[in-house]
This record gives sequence, structure tokens and C-alpha cells, in this order.
Amino acid sequence: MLNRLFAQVGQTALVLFFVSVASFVFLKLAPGDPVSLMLGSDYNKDSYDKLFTELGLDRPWAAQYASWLGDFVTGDWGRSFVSNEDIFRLAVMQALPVTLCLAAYALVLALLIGIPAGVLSALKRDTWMDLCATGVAVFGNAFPSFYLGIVLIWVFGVGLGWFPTLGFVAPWENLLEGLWYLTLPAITLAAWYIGLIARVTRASLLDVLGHSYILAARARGEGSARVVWVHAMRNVLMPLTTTIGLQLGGMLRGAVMTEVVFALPGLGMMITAATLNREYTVVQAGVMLSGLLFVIVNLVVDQLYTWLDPRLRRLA
Amino acid sequence: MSKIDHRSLLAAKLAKDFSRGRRALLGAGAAAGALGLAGIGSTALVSDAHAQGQPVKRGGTIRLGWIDALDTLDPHFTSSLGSIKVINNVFNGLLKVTWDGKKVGFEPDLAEKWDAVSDRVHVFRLRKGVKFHNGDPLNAEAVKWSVERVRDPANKSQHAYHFEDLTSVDVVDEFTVRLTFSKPYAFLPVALTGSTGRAGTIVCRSAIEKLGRDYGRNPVGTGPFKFVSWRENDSIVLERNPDYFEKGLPYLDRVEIRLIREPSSGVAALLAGQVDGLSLVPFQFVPELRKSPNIALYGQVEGNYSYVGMNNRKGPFMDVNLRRAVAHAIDRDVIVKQGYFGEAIPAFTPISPPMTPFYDVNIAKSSRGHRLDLKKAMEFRKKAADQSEVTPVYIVAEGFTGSGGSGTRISQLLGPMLAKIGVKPKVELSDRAAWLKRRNTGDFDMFDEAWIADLDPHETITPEWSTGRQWNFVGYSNPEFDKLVAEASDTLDTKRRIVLYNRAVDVLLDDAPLAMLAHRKVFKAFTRRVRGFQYIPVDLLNLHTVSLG
Amino acid sequence: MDTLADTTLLSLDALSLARGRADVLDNVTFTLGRGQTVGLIGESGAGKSTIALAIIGLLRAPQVALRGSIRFDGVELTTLPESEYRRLRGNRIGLIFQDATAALNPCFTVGAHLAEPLSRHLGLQARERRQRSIELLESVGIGEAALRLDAFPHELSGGMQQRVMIAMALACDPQLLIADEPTSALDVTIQAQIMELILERVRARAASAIFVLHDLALAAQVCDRVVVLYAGQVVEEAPAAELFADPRHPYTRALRACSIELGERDALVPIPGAVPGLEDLPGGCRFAPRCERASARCAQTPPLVTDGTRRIACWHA
Amino acid sequence: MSAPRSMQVPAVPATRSGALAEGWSAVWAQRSARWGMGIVLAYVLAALFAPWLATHDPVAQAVEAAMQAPSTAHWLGTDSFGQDIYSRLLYGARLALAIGFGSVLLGMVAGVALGLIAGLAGGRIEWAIMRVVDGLLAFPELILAMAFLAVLGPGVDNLVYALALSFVGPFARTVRSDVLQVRAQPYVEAARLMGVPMREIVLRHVLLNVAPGIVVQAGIRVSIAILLESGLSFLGVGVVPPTPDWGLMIAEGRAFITMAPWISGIPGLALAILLVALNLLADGLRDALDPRSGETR
Repeated sequence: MLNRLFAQVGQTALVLFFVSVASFVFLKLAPGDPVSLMLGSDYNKDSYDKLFTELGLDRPWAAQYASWLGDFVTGDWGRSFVSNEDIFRLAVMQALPVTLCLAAYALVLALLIGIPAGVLSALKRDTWMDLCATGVAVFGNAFPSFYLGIVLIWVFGVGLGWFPTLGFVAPWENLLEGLWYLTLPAITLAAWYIGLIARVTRASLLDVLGHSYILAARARGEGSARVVWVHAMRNVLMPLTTTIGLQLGGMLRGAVMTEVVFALPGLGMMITAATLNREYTVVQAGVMLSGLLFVIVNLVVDQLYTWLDPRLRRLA
Repeated sequence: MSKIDHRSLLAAKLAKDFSRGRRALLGAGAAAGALGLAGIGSTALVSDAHAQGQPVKRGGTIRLGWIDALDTLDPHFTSSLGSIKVINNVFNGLLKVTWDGKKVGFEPDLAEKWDAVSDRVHVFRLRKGVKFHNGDPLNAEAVKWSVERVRDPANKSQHAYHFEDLTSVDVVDEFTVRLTFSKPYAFLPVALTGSTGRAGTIVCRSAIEKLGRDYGRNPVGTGPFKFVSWRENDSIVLERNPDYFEKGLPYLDRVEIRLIREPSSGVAALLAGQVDGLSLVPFQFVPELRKSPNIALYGQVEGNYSYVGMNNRKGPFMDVNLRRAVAHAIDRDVIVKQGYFGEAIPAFTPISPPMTPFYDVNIAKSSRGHRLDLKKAMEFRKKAADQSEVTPVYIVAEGFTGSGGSGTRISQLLGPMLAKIGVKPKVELSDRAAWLKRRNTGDFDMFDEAWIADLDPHETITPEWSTGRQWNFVGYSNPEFDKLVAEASDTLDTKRRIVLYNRAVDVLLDDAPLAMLAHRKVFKAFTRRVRGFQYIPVDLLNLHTVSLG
Repeated sequence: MDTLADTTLLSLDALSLARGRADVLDNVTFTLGRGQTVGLIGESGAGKSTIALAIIGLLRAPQVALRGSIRFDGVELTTLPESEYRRLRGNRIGLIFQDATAALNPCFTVGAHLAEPLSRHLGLQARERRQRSIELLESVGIGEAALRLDAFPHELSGGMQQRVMIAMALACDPQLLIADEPTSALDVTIQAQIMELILERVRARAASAIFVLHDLALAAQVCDRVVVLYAGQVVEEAPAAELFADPRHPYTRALRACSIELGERDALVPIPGAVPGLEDLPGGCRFAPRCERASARCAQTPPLVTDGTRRIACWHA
Repeated sequence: MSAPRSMQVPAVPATRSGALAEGWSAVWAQRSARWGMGIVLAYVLAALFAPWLATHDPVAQAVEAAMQAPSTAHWLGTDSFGQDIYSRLLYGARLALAIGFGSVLLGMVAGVALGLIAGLAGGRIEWAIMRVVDGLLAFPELILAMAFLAVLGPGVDNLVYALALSFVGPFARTVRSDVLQVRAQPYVEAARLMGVPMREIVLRHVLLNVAPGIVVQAGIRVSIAILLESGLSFLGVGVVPPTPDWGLMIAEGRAFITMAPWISGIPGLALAILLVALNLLADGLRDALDPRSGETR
């Protein structure tokens, strides 16, 4: 057990190492550097060279990477070139919670809407209700999040004035307001998952409902609601968890766009801005963090899956 | 050229500006002449809203959407107007820029009195009792340290060139400081305030020595607002400085600046009432905001010009005739209408309207400068060495026009225009970092950009087009032009300067390392509950007179 | 009539069931007395399981087209509201499925399965439920019952799972137990045990039972009466012993000839052809295409003729 | 409530080998997949015949006709440059489909190759390849594409490479696990014992057997590719204007969302409908070719 854990940790570390090297090389190969950006229209060679040297960007790539790695593993994530902000603070204390809140809220929304929609369309298979629910699911999968976000902002933020259009209020400081502020972004991010979850739920539920144990439950006098929501859904949860788990790591993809559109200072925004600024230290920290999230999510899903499916549990 | 000339020039200028300030307070004609170069009271210019007799509501938090990017809040090292707009609320300079609706003026800010002892020696008497936000006193030492910080080559401030002719900064007494220059320096008021004050802003020594590079993230100044926090990609918060030297100001308790990357989200937030104002409005959104009755737009043609730069060092545009052909093939009315949604005027020369008296209000009727003339363009094109179709590399970066990036609109509009003279640009899009790198290293045939927030012909053409200067990205070199602008910058007589600059501009535009495009308006937008905003056409957003209705 | 109602627990009268274009059941009639066991025999697709599901009310309108009547203990089931029907299922009528592995929800423990009917129909509290569940498991021969309650189905052997199914079906002391091929998914060695167990439990409670089987010999052993079905129709019905000793319908004979246990090895004769598709059934006698004695008369549907204790539907009987 | 499934649902051909032909008819048998296929086909035709269907040059500007609502002259209106949106939409379909299918195809080829090598070679090679693949998967797709584009510079071809790169990981992983599954099948073992060369086994058994899974996977990825492409163009690191591209059109039109909603709305809708159709088609493909996989990939 412990061996397995160590192997897992080792493998994760290796993957993350690979990821950091790749992002470093990418950003170094890309034309442009943070110094040109910092100087902008006030560019002059002297200031440029001075800043370039000061930031250590004149050293050989290998040296730059090595010193970054050395610091990183000892817990010093360095400072942003442009903002001089402590990267650990920026990434872990500031950006990560935003993205996690957004993702969690979006996931809850997606489950709350996606599962009933999927169940409805499975139970009312081939009726207009199925068509509507499938339609919602399919369209949720189809709108680019940046466009959906902008439309939501204009309709529900500007037009109807129901929700704030941008900004982040920490839900751990003020839960209601935090959720209120995050609602439109969460819907934007959730749209894709609503579709996904509805479709998986529908397909899995249809499959599960065909099993004899459902018939058997009804033969014991169980009511339809209980049969569907307890007996069947308990089994639908397994494929659902797998799917969500696989896609959750990719939630950052949607988060990038959502965070840009709604001006949320999350990980996606941080990495996007840093990529455009060629701040390899920030990008590496961000990508490592998202890689780590990816790995953690997978581990959690594995655990969850074992917990959900008794057949995978080992007899003690 | 003489001492007298110099002094009278400055005297006249200051007296006029100051008297206007006074007039607002004391009534017309109050001792304008008597003031002369002598001291100015520490009374503030009163804002329009209050002058109109409306009751001012104190307190409250203003929320502003900041669309333009910020780099650092250290005034001596910032390159971003997005930062400058914040810095101007946290810091003060020796002088400040004002605007009376017609022309730009310079007024003492931290200085209470400014004496030009000679055309090379300037003495500033400081206000007494001014304190930095951390409690440090503002005195002559602080000013000296601050100016030398900019000038010190070791610091490599990108604004050091403003003080390249400064020979010494001396502390006369605790509240008097003397600047000595190696030659007459007509540009001084602009140097101290121009680029909206990057060189002449007074910073806090002890804070910088304590914080080092972090000072840019934790600025300590003397201004109406104290810096509170800056959350990367999220927000900057300022709060009222109760000890601000302009008594009774500022009115607001708190300023919350939301950093917004996506401009359409910023505009939506303004319309939804989520923010009270926007630091900048890209042209695309101006029609939308003009329609809204709840929004007040502030924007006029400012000290700027947009242009197409053409590489003189390599590629097809080494050929002056091809450059001239391009300069005459551009329909600036289309650029204004389509590129800037009508919120600009065609630029014939780099001298923009706020640069009175250098700007020729009748320029359109003259024959000077770049203007659409296809016949002329074709003639130049025929003289060009390369008669086949030319495909210059045109570098562009994404972004809304007027929001930091120059965007891709101009390149799209130029395509069909240049096609008429057999020039088919190959547009290469990249992100801003790569674009800047290519521009700075001359890796392009053409690009478009704008020089913005300029107050004087000197800063709008000299470092940009003189041989070997830092912003001469196209590698333009003409000794005649160099000579003319050098002479102009050492000249104090305005009439003479006008002549010199006109000649310099004519030389420049005939060589056409650039093709003129437009002088653009720069917009700020507020909801109607924001009162007392004083618009200054150098992209400033000063909040000390602002209150919430 | 009263006496009939007293002695008859269940009666199917001219029950027809169609799903879409498929006539799954056609005019099925038989009765089951109290304390009696009846076997339903036939090949796959004959409609045996459908009858079981129809009786327990899991195949009803509008899902399927149902005609005729099902009376259980004097109550007409075909028109019974769903909520009342629900009170019968698992309570007064128990159903044992063919494949216990499939019929047990993999996500629920044995205890959870057993607790369901106990709480739903009997309203027992947690403590009582547990007590009763242990008793039930013990009654079907599962040792260490208390431990097994927390086991998941996949942790049990096939035989054990079937015992759990039986315990569940018997949980509320049903008046009628329907066992749908309860042993066909099990090892031969266990089949007999399970069958024995069911019979023993049924008899112990003086309940009635319907066994759905495909093995005539087995039916003859465990049932009082046997109903032979072919393509959704009853072709022959008789007391078990009589039917086995003297099958009259050609199909029953053929079935008997297939039976391994009692028939001699060389007498094992497969039935030629296959059960017709339910969507295009032949007119007249449905077995005729496979029947060695088929004649011109068989083009007409033979009536189910009562002959003493037996009924048969064949022109040649 | 439903009864046993086998009675309701027409049996799906379960044989995996040679399933492509059967799969096709199975796809066609599903109503929603038919719709999807029909719509995708319509887009493909529109893209192919764009020069004949278009009413205007897609990059012709008309200053006097900027930001006009749909009319008889401009069926879907004009954008802020006075370019005809209908014509741009048609040419944009070309680009979207080319980029969507092109990048998936490229990513598929690379990913399948890596997956096959890893699955067949085993040992250190497999381990090394899979760690690289894990690394690729750990990158958020959009960030990976952005970084890659930063290196190569924007443009349609580079966009295809960048998107393809982000698809290598998923394909490689799927194929490898399929290969491992197939390898464990007795008939592959039998073939190996009979001395059939590995290459032939790969081609005949493995590739044929993993094909349906790959096709299904590819079907799902195409819509993701198009979605990502429009996102990159929106961020300004994708296609170079004035190239008619839906993402660019939406990005440009977002400034006029209340004054001229058609500028961003029409390309947005066109994009959404295409993605819906692609999703329906992909669902159909999955049901037909790979019924057991469910949505769990």
C-alpha cells in the first residue's frame, strides 16, 4: 500500500517535472520577454538591459531553469517579474481558491441541473420532454464559454440586473454574496458540464433501468421514485463519477475563458496573463498546480469510485 | 533666447495659468499681474461641480473598472498609462497639469513657488507641512533624492532622459530646492509633468529603501489617496488621505479599482451599475455608451497621433518613394470613421490640437502634412524602385483599439487602401510580448501604433524620430531633422520654436518614415452619480475632486 | 361461488397481452388454489416469465396492452390502482428471480435489500428489521446471518445469493410466491437444495406458489399442477403426475422427450425448428409448423378442451 | 418504467471487428444521429461551395454599409467593417471544419502511433511514453495551445498543430488501454503462438479492434477542437484577421452586442448548431461502434 503510494508520488513528481520543463521551453522559445512588456512604449536599450540582467534573464536557459527548480522544490516559488508578487502567494493563496470556488460551484450547478435533466429524458424517453432535456444538454455543450459568458452578462447582468457581472467576493467571507457574484461565471462554466452530465445520466440510467435488480426492486413493492432515485441512481453514480472525474481536470480549460470574461483572478486568468507576459516562473507554478490538481482529482475519483462501487472494494 | 525672454515667457505662462485658477476662486482679474513669479497660495483649484454651487456629498466608495494594463505603481519606472492614472491619485509632482477646456497649463503642486533665477537655474519653494503617507516629511531633501533617483544612470529609469541636461540638484534650505541645467531648458515644466509626471513625481525615500522593488506594489506618496492593496488580476484599493494638503479634499473615502482584462465586460459592468466609472473606453463601445442616459462620457482629442511606421533599415520601405506612396494612399476619413468610430480627427502632422500654440488649427486647409491624394501616391509609386507587387510584413497585436493594444482594425482597413498602389501587406498577428519584441528589434516592415499623452512637440517627435533615439524603431535618420529638433529644444522663444518644429515636421513627413493616421479622443466614462470629475486631456483620471451624488 | 373464492387464490381468465405488434400472451386461463403449487412450462419465449410479471403487475397498461382478468384473493388486479398494487408486491405476492446475481443491486448490502420490504410493508423499525432479517437469513439456511447482513451481493456465492432472494421474497409472508426459474442459474448440486428450500418454506407457510420452469421433470416433482405454454398460449394443463405420465399434446410429449433426468438417454429427441417470432405467428395451431402430427385441420385454432382434470388444445388429442 | 432492455431496444451489433460498415448503418438507424449527420453534411457542402453560395467577397469592406442589420442586400447583415456576414459565415465554415477535422486527424495519427507503440512495446518504452502522455494531459488544453502558438506565431496551420498537440494525449491513452485489452484476448495470443509476425497481428487484430474506439473518440474531439479554436481566436492568438473565422467574428462583434447583436450572434449560433450536430453524430457513432464504452472515456 505504502509502496504503491510512493510509486504514485514518484510518478506524479516525474510528470510534473516534465510539465515544468515543457512549459519553460515553450515560453523561452516564444518570441518576446517580460522586460519588453514592462517597458512597453518607454522602451530603451539601457533600461531593458538593466532589467533583463536584474531579473536574471541573461543567464543560460539551463541555469535559469535549474535555479528555478532548486528554489521551487525548497518552497521558494520566486517572484513575478512584472508584478514582483510572491508567486506562491499569488498562485496558491489568491488564484487557486478562486478557481476552486468557481469549479465547485459550477460542478454543483451542473449536477443539480444535469442529473434531473438526464433522468427526465431517460424516463420520458422519446417524448418531447426527452427532446427538450436533450436539447438543453446538447446546446450546453455547444456554446463557446466566452460567448455564453458575454451573453449572460448582457442579459442577466445589464439587461435584467439580477446578477453582478464581474468580480469576486470570497465565499468564505460572505457566503451569499460570494455565491451571488459567482453565479453567472458558474453557469457559464457549468453549461458544458450540464450537457455532459445529462447525457451520461440519460445513457447510464437507460442502461441501469434495464437490469433485473430494478425489476426486482419494483417486484418488492418499491415506488417508482425510490426505484429511480435510490436503486437506479446509486448505480448511475459510478459511470457518472468516472466521466466527471476525467473531465474535471479539464475544467481549467473552461475556467480560463470564464475567468477572463468575468474578470475573476483565478488560476486560468493567472496562467493566461503570465503566458502572454512570458513569465515562465508564474506559468510553471500555475501549470504545476493545475497538473497537481489533475492528479489529485484523479486520486479522489479513484477513491470515490471504489467507495461507490462495492465490487471494487477489497475484503479486509 | 535671453534671460529676460525666458523669464517673461515662464512668467506670462504661469501668471495666466495661475490667475485662471485664482479667478475661479476669487473672481475675475484678481491681482493676476501682481502675482508674477511670486508665490501662489496653497488654495486648490475648485472643481466645476462645486463651482456650480451644488452641495458636495462627502464619503463613499467609488468603484472603477480599469481596462488598461498596469505594470508598477512606482512612478519612476512605470511605462503604462493605466498605472499613471492610479499613481496620480497617490503621488504629487512639483508641478501638475491642468486644463481649462481650451488649453493645457502647468501649476505648482508640491511646490508653492517656482522662480526661474536664470534660463538654466530654477528654484522651487515647497509647501510646508506636507507628509508622505508613512509620516515622513516632504522637504527639499526628499525632492533632491527623488529627482536624482530618476537621473542616476545606475537606476536606468526609462524617464532619465528628461533630466539629461540637469547638472545638479541642491538643497537650499529645508523647503527650497534648486535645479541647475547645463543649457536653457524650455521643456522643464513638461519634463516635470510630461508623460504625465513620470520624471517629476516625488517618491518616498525611506519606503523605497525599505521595500526595494516592492515599492511598485506598495507605493507611498503624498497624494489625496493612500494605497491600501493590490490583488493581482483583481483589484487595487486606495483610501482617503486625511492629511492631504489641499484642505477638505478628497471627498471620497475609498477607491476600488477593478482590473478587467475583457473590455466588453467592463462596459457591461458600467451599464449594469457595478462600477461607477471606466478608466478607458475603447472606441467600439463609445456609441453604445453615448446612447445611455445614465453615463457621462469625458473625451476629447488628446495630445497623441497614431501612425503607420515603416522600416527604413530593411525591406521594401527603404525606398522613400514607396513610403511616400503609402503616406498619400491612406484615406484618413475612413480610418477615423471605421478605425476609431468617428471619435478622432485626421492627423496631417504629429502636432496634435492640445499643443497650443504649435498646432495649426487651419492645417486641413493648408497643403502641409500627409493627406489622401491617390494621384500623388501613384506618382510616387511609379518612382519606386520595385514596380512589382510589394508584400511588406505588417505586425499586429490583438486588443481593442485604444486599450493598450493597437488592435487589428487599422491593419484591416489599410489592406484595401494599399492594395490600390500595389502594396499588399502580409499581416502577422502575435501576442503583445512578441509584438513588442519585434518592434523593438526592428523585425518588421510596417506596424501601426500611437504616441499618446504628449504635451509638447518636443516629446512628441524628438525621441521618436531623431537618429538613434530610443523610440525610433524604424531606424529613420535625417541630419536636417535632427538639427532642427535639437535647436528647437534649446530655444525658449515660442514663435521661433513654432517655425523650427514646422520645418522639422515637414522634413519628417516628406521622408515619410511614418504615415500619419489620426489624433484620437481618449475617453473616460462615469455614471451620473459621479460628480466633480475634472477632465485633463492627457489621459488622467484624478479623483481628489470627485464625489458621489 | 363463495367456496370457489375461498379455495381459489389466483385466477387468470382469458389473459392476453400485447406489446406493440407482438402478441406475447393469448387467452391464458388457469387457476391456482390456496396452498397449491402450479408449474408453468415451456420454451424460452413461451410467455412464462411474462405471466409472472403480469401477475405481479410489472407489465401493465399503458406499457403493454392487457386484456382479460387476473383475480388475486377476490380482487381484480388488472384495474387495481398502482398504489394499491404496490402494497401487494413483495408483501402478499413474492417474486423470486431467475438470476439472483442480476436481481440483487450490486450497490446495496444484503441487509439493505432485506430491510426494504420489512420497512415498507411491515413498518418495522431498524432494530426489529435487523432481528427479522437475521431470522429470515437463518430460515433460508444462511449461517452467520448477522455477518452476512453487511455483505454485498458480489461477496456471496450464487447459491447464497439465491437464498437471499428467497429470504427477500418470503420476508412478508406472502400468500403467493412466484419463482421464475429459481435454480437455472445455479450449479446442479445446489439446484436441488434451493428447490427443496423453496418448497419447504412454501409448505411451512401454507402459501401458494407458481414455478416458472422449462424442465418438465422438475415441474412434475415439485408442482401440484402443470400448465404447458407454447408461443403465449396454454396448450395443455393437468395435474403434474398425470401430465408427466401421459402427456397428450404433441408439444408436451416433445418436451418430455427432451427431459434428461427421467427419460432414457437414447430417447432424447430434440424438437425440430424454433419458437415462432411473436410478431408474425402462424394462424391456427401455433405449434403446427414443428409438429410431426400436423394436418390440414391444424390451420384452424384448436380450442382448449376440458377433459376431467385436464385441459388440452390439440385437434389430435 | 421500463421492462428488460432486451425486449425494447433493437440489438446493437456487438462484433467489433469489421464493425465499421455495420456501424455506419447503425449510426444511420438513429434519428438524432441522422439529424446530426445531415447538418454536418450541410455545413460541409456550404464550406465546399462557399465561392458559389457567397453573395459577397468575404473580406470586401464597405464603409458606407457598416453594421447593417440583415436585409435583402446583406442577408445576415454586415459587421463593423461593412463585410457581409453571410459570406464570411460560409468561408468561416471552411476554416472551422478544416481546423476541427485537420487537428483531430493529426492528433489522432500521432496519438494512435504513440499508443500503439506504448501498448505493444511495453516495458521502459511504454513507461516513458505514458509519462510524456500524462504530462501532456496535465496541461490545460487551452494553455498548451496558447504556449505552442506563442512559439510558432498565430496562423491557421500553426493553430492546427497546436490543437493537434493537445489531442495526442487522450488518443494515446485510449489506444494504449485498448491495445492492452486486445492483447489479452485469446485469439491474439493464439496468433502469436502460431508465429504470426507482430506487425501483422497489430494490423489485423489490434488496429481493427481499436478502430471503433478511436473513431468515436475522434468524433467527440472534433467539436472540442472547433470550440478551442474559436476560443484562441477570441483571445487574439488564433487566426489572423480579416480571415473569415467564427471565433474572430464573435470577438469582433462582442463590442456591439446591444447595438448590432447579429454581428456576434450569427456566428455564435452557426458555431453552436455545428457543435450540436457534431455531438449528435458523435453520440450516434459511440452507440453504434462502441456500445460498451458508455460515456466513460
